Formats: sequence, structure tokens, C-alpha cells
Amino acid sequence: MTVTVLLFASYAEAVGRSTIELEVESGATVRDVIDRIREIGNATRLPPTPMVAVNEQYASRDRELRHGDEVALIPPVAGG
Amino acid sequence: MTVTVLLFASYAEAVGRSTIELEVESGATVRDVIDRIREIGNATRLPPTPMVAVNEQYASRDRELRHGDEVALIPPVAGG
Amino acid sequence: MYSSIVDHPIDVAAIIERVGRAANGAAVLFLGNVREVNEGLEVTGIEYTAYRSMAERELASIVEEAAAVGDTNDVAVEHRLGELVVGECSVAVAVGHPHRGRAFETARYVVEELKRRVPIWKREHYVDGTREWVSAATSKPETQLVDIGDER
Amino acid sequence: MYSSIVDHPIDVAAIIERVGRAANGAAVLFLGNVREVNEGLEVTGIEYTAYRSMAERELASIVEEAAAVGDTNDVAVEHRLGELVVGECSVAVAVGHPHRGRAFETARYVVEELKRRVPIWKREHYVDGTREWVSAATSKPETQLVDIGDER
Repeated sequence: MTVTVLLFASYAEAVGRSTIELEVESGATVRDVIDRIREIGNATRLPPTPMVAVNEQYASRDRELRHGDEVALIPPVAGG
Repeated sequence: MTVTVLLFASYAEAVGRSTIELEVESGATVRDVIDRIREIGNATRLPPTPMVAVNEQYASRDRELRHGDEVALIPPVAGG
Repeated sequence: MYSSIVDHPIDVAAIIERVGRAANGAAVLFLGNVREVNEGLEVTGIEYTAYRSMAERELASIVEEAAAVGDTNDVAVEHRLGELVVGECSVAVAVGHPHRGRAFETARYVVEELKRRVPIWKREHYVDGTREWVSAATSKPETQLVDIGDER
Repeated sequence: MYSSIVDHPIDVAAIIERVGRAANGAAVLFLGNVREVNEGLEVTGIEYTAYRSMAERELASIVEEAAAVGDTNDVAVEHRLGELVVGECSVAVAVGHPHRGRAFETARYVVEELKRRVPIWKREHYVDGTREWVSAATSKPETQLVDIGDER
């Protein structure tokens, strides 16, 4: 199945991309996606356990994904 | 000696005047002035122990007055 | 630091402007407005009066205290006197600060002290044509207060 | 209730207007402005970016929560994105309430939650031409943070 990974701000810089279409196994979790992204990116700026949102809502790293999910890696927020 | 008594808002209404020149004995206190004003005014709207300012600063009822002092009887404030 | 008792409508943008400095990441503004209902009575307007010279003095003291406690000089307050209609602004307090927590606390300090100490009074005008002096401590018309001695 | 992410300068007067009702005796406004110095570094401007759809959603949730907790519908917030120079306003929060304590608390709630949850990021531009993503939790440029695991 396919999920879309969104990267923002410093994470987009670290990985060098802001959107990645990822092919993952059925039953894959957020954690699996993070591990895959870390293989692509610059690990010193992408922490092992970034905050994550699935389909625009904060989610835990144990969250099981479904085909078509939008997984966003959220750097420390700094609004205001 | 003479002091000037200022009355405001509900107290001015109760007493019917906003300024009173009062002749008092040397050594008179704020308390003495209040008692004199109560004789003039409507006691149900002028409490026995109103807040008082002498020369624009809050003062206790024991404060001894001097000739020329400005004694203001301060109704419950309601700014804002 | 700025404090003033005025007889004209308050220019809110000008008050905000007074506390805006490039070092300040945060500004907090408080506006007091004339409410249409108080203690169940329908209000048409409020008349504010003051012991003006003392009110100016107290307001200036409060701003100085707030600046010292809040560690910022960017504190401004303006209180209006006269006849105001429902919805009009009677008081504006603005505080600028590098940090938001301090900006909130300092603005609150000014508002609370102003309501406690500054010799300003208000008389509410009701739809039935009556008017009453209002006690801020209770929000009740003063005639509903019993004369039981020291008010403090 | 009103919340919006915008790309244009924030109209502060319009935000205040949104929370002004005749039943409200108090309005509290918070403004976040671009500071000239952060952690000793001289800043010329800030670039705000967001996960926009989620930011809009979170902002709307925060306003709803604030309205429920504060017991008022008069809650408004606007956050600006893009390039801002020193002194410009990045965020405005306004709350109207019959009572001032609640107005202060509700405004504070919105500001704190916004800074905690809304996916917006800022990159500071310094006088030496460099730029750094800033972590709000520490106010430090992110490159000064050590990668030690979970940031929460």
C-alpha cells in the first residue's frame, strides 16, 4: 500500500524533499515510516522520534496506517 | 484652622454639596471631619467609615490634619 | 510609560502603538466597554466622573508600579470620563514586553489596581430613565448596599 | 468564533471588532510581534511557514475549546504566514467576555495552545545573512538542539 509523507521546515531541509510517496507493507505503523525516512534523510537533523500527524491529526508512533494515509513529520512548532 | 472637604458621586448627592470649607480645631483628625460631614448629610448613604484621601493620597481616619488640607471622601470606586 | 484621563473617545490603535518596540515580542491590550446589562438591569449608558487630579496621580503610580514589577517601560493606560453609550470603550490598558507571560501579568496588574484604587465613579442609566451609582466591588447599584460601616 | 491563517498583514482593529458585543464588558487582545533580537542574535525578519490545512484545523479546534472553557463565543485568532520584518504582527488573539478575568484567561489559553500545537514554523533571518529554523520550546535555533530523542 502507499502512504504520502509530508516534511516541513527543518525536516524538509534535512531530507531534501517535502513530499515522498512511500510503498509500505500492509500493517505498517508510523514508526516504520519514520525509519524509512531516516534512511533517506540526514539523521542528525531528523530526530528518532519526531512528532507525527496522520491525516492532519497528531498520532502516536504505534498508529497502524492505511492505504492513502497522509503522514506528516512535524518539527518542533514555533507559531506565534 | 480651615480644611476643604471634597465630596464625589453618591456622597455629593447624599450631602447635597461637592465642596465644603470646614472650620476645625487644631489637632482635628480625619475622623472628626467625617463626623461633622455626617451631621450635614444623609447618613444612610454616607457610611460611618468612608475611604478618605488627604491632599490626593489615601489616608487613615487617625490622620491629623493641617490648615489648608484637602480632605476627600471617596465612595466605593468604580473605574474601568 | 503613559497614563491619562481623557474626555474624548479612546484611540485604541494609538494606545497599542505606544507599547510597540522592536524588542517586544508580545503586546497585551485590555479594553473595558460599557455593557448593556448589569445585575439584570438594562443599561443605556454610563456616566463616569472622577476626583480628577487624584485619579491622574493614582493612575500614574499604578503604571510606574506595573513597569517596575513587570520589568518593562512599555505600559500605557487611558481612562475616559463623561457620558458613554453601550459598547463604547471606557478604559484601555496596553503592555509591551519581550515575553508574553509578563505582558499578560502586567496588563492584569494595571486593570486590577485601577479598579481598586483610582477614584473614578460610574452612574448607570437604565432604560426606564432611572440612574444609579454603581459599586465596582459588588457590581450592584449602591442603593442596594447596606450601610454597615467600613467598606474596605 | 473565528480563526484564520492569512498571507497578508493582520488588521488588528478588525480582530477586536469581531469580539465586541454589547454584552461584553471586557476585551483582551494579544499581539505577537517579530522581535529584533532572539537569544542574542540580531534578527532582520522572520519567515513563517505552516502545514496549512492542519494548522487551520488545529487553530479552529483551539478556538472551540477556548470558547467552551471560557464560556464565550467571542474568540478570534489570526496567524500570518510569509516573510515578516521586525515589528510586524505575526499573530493576533482577541477575546470578548462579560467579565475581565475570564477574558484574560481565555486569551492566554488560545496563545499557549497555539504555540504548543499549531504546525507553524519560523525561520529567523539574521543581520549576517544567515537563517535558522527556531524551536519555540527553547527559543533557540534548532541547530543548537541535540538530537536526543522524543522532543515532547
